[in-house]
Amino acid sequence: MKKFINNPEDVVSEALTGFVDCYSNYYEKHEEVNGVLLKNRRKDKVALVIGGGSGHEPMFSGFVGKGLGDAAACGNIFASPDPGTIYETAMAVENSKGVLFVYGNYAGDNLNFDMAEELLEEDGVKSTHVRVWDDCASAPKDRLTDRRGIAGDLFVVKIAGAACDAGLELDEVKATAEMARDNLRSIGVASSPGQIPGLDKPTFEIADDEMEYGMGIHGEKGIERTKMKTVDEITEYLYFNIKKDMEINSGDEVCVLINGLGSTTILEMSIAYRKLKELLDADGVQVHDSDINSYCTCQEMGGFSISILKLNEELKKLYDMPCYCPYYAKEGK
Amino acid sequence: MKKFINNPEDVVSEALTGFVDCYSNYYEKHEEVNGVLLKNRRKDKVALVIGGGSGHEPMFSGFVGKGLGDAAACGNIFASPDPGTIYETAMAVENSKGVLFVYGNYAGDNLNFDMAEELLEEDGVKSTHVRVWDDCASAPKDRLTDRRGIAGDLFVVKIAGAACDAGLELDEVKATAEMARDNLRSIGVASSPGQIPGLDKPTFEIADDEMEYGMGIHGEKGIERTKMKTVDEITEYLYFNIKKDMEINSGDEVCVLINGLGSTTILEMSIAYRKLKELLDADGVQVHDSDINSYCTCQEMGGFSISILKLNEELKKLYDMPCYCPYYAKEGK
Amino acid sequence: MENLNAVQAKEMIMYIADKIIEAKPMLTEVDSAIGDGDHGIGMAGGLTKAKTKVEKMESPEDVYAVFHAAGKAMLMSMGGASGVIFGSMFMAGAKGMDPVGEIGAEELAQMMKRSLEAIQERGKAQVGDKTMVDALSPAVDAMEASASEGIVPMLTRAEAAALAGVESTKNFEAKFGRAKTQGTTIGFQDAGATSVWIIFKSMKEYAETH
Amino acid sequence: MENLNAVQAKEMIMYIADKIIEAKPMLTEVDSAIGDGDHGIGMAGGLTKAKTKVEKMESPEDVYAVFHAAGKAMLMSMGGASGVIFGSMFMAGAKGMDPVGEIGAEELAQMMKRSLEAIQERGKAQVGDKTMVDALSPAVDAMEASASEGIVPMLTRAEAAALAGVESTKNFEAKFGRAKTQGTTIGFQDAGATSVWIIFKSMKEYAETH
Ligand SMILES: Nc1ncnc2c1ncn2[C@@H]1O[C@H](COP(=O)(O)OP(=O)(O)O)[C@@H](O)[C@H]1O
Ligand SMILES: Nc1ncnc2c1ncn2[C@@H]1O[C@H](COP(=O)(O)OP(=O)(O)O)[C@@H](O)[C@H]1O
Ligand SMILES: [Mg+2]
Ligand SMILES: [Mg+2]
Ligand SMILES: [Mg+2]
Ligand SMILES: [Mg+2]
Repeated sequence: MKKFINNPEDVVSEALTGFVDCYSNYYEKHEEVNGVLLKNRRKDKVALVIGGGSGHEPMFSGFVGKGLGDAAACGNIFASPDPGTIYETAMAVENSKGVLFVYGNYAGDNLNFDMAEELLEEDGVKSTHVRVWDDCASAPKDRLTDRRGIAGDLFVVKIAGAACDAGLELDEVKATAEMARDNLRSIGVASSPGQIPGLDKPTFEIADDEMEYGMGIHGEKGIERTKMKTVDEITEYLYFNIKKDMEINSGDEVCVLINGLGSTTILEMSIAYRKLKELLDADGVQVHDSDINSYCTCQEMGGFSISILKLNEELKKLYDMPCYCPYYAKEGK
Repeated sequence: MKKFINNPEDVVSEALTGFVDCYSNYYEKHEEVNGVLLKNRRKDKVALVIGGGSGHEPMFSGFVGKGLGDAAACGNIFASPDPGTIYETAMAVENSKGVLFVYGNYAGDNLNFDMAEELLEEDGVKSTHVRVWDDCASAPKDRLTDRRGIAGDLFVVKIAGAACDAGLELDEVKATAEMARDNLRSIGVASSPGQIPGLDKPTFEIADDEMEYGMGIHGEKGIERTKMKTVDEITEYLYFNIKKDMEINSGDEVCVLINGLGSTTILEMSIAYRKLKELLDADGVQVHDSDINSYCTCQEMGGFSISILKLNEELKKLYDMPCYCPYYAKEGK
Repeated sequence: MENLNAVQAKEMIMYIADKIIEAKPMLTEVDSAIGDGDHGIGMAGGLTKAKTKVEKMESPEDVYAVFHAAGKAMLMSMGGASGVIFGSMFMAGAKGMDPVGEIGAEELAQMMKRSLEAIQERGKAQVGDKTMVDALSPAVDAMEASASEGIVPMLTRAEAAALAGVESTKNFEAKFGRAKTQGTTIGFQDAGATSVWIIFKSMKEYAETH
Repeated sequence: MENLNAVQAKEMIMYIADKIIEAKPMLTEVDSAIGDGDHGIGMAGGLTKAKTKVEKMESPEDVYAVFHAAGKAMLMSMGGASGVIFGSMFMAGAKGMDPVGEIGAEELAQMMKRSLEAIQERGKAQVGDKTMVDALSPAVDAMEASASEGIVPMLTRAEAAALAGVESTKNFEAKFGRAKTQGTTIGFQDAGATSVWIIFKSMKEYAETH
């Protein structure tokens, strides 16, 4: 795999510099650590700090924005940021109303964010966290907290960001973000691997005519490897698995994200959406809003995931609040 | 190459259906042809109709929106839409203030859009066009009109959309869009091919350690094939070629787009941006706004292009007007 | 056949359509070698539309209207460069003509000549640019030169000229078409020229048997 | 060596750092076989920071402060799970202790025991989960059992126990770590456990010669 890089060891720091340069109208880089900070942020609210390993762009740094994250703490490729990075990033944006961390539920992230929270506590800064575990293929339902966070992160960031903007207190923002997390399921399919810059092995191996359901965004083993199917069959299977995990009833309103893992095209994902919409229609489920995009990638991995967020009154109100960043903008309703 | 499709022949129509379903808050499909129409569009202005072959998503259908295109006429993959599709799409959105077509300068598109203009003329509907030929690698400077349109299309659509929104007359909108086109240059580099759904050959072949400067977005031959270089070297070469073609002086203000061709990551393109910014800084050129995204793709082709739009007072004013569509939103200044 | 009447024109179009649809795999192969491989699909699709269109004309009374309808159906459905080019091949020469119940060899030749002119006007291709013009242009020349001999002899010569034109494309480097290959195109025949030859061959075959 | 004073603690950390940096390619290879291959880079990076940090402590007077500073430097720079885990190995047991100029074998053993507890509290790994705990836990047991014999014999036993722990990881299936491989991990040793062994080996070597 050819990569457009200089020295593999400099990838993350050079990319962050370039990213923040490019969006200097919106962002600035933390002077000491790999943190992306929103420039003109509101100062009278709970600070929302997101983050995790790099390599999934635009997740997480690309979801810093108005009504979204106030800052993102960025680790090396596929590795959690260290507690120092998280701590400094949070300190740079906190406004004495506390800090909510939203991140994907991975062992490394949990350890490092927990440690950062302890450091903040020592400084008298209130903080708490919501771990996203939307990938319902990554562990059985009775081991929810073993599940991984994937593209559904975005919905939790959106809702948490809106809750912060609405002026809610830290515990309320946390409760709301958890409500979003608990009403959310994702599952994906992979057809080809991504590659970490500087490593010569792809994240996994797969035959030319095969695909794998439920694979994680770092190449973690999925639930079933099979011959390549039609996108209609795949979509049906993915939707079926989400429904098996979360009750979706006629009359429910949902938000939907079809997320590309890197090299899968909007053209292909649009065909998947077409089928998903047919299935949702048949179930009497109403789509409130939806997106087709590559928001949470695994380098140039092939494949996509479906995320479904079930709305209630409160979530809907927050979802409908406007937000803006260069990669994700909602006008509000 | 594995594709997430059903029947290859149905790709474009199924994808368009899904795309419009997904963004049904914004779009509707033309009842008869492959046209994407903006739902709540202003009725008191020149209609901006964009289009071309499919397979470059989100270009063109994804740039229908407020302050952008009123509609997009979509062809088959990498093939111009037919005159009927263009004509019907234009008729669906025109408001008796005339129609401006903006599209990439390719033989097939030119033939079909011209034909559609003749049909509109027969019906008494005024129309004209701006062909985008931003790819300065595709022909020498003395054969400007032989050059191809690539990612720079977006800037012309942005400016033309703003000019329409500003209430300009058809000939003024055309002149403004041409001004944008003439102040715009792009050039790209490719490292791996894309693949058309249903075909078993990739769009081109390239060795594992090679890249090609100036390759077109359908795999058209570029200007130089070489061993893989560092992204800093590549960026320098690309910028150098743009400067060779268009005067860029100290004090100039520009807008920049680093456009991914499909599978190249935001991480990699951010590193390229970092270098480009250094070069622009060294030349005393000021970046007014910039983006890193995959706006004009060639299926899962690897590589990226740099587009530079040189601003003047008028272009800047129009660029700074707000626009919104699910793939490209600017808040306005 | 001495003259071509409107009903025969309709049948001739339908016959051409069947032959192009039959040749779809072959045209795909030819376009795949140096182009993007979609020419067979495009032509077969366009002529299917043309056939459906003229089939609906129950008892047509204007020869030109039949050709025009067929060409327009192609033009309005095919897309790509070839949609306009091959649509024009049937449509452009028939456009704006006064209705007539039948035409002779001379009129048929003149119609094709006008189409060729329109195609070159729109597409800017010259003989030697490795396009369908390399087959159509000599075919039109042959028609003009032999129109006095009658429709069947004229179409026989036109077909032969088109075929020679197809052969000639092997000597040229491609200048048009969206997905140019990386290497040379010399040694390969042009897909569009091949279609032109099949069209003339079909016209001749129809004329011979009616 | 009877006791370990603050200056020696500093030198010991620097010695460990050099040995881990030396072992970087080996650790990379071990992590590549079943993990994502970044363990060598991470450990070498973290211990470089630790070394730089303690190097700056001119004449340190508190043994615990030296270990704490080293661990914190690792913790605050490495990222990933192993940053917290290996940072804690030096830091957690030293945290909150009253300053002392030197410590004996018993104190060293107790410090490592507290670190192990913190690591297991944070990381939730048990012996048999194929992590660094499989090397650290038996090493701590060995230290406790032999602390009365003095620092060098204690560290000699601890190193042996850690090495046996590394061997044991070959029998287990991995349960932690982000980039689990597709196949089985049985037959392969754990990267983190390997680092633990190198750390004890280095501690012993330093103690032997000072
Ligand atoms: N400008 C032109 N003038 C005449 N014929 C052309 C021109 N451009 C293309 N053609 C013909 O069209 C053929 C290709 O048709 P097709 O494969 O259907 O379209 P595309 O090139 O868009 O894939 C070429 O073989 C050539 O004969
Ligand atoms: N929860 C845990 N408890 C103890 N050790 C762990 C834990 N998770 C990982 N490790 C150790 O960390 C090592 C991997 O380190 P490293 O490769 O640097 O990090 P990563 O797994 O994030 O790539 C594993 O070999 C294991 O020994
Ligand atoms: Mg790792
Ligand atoms: Mg084509
Ligand atoms: Mg073709
Ligand atoms: Mg590792």
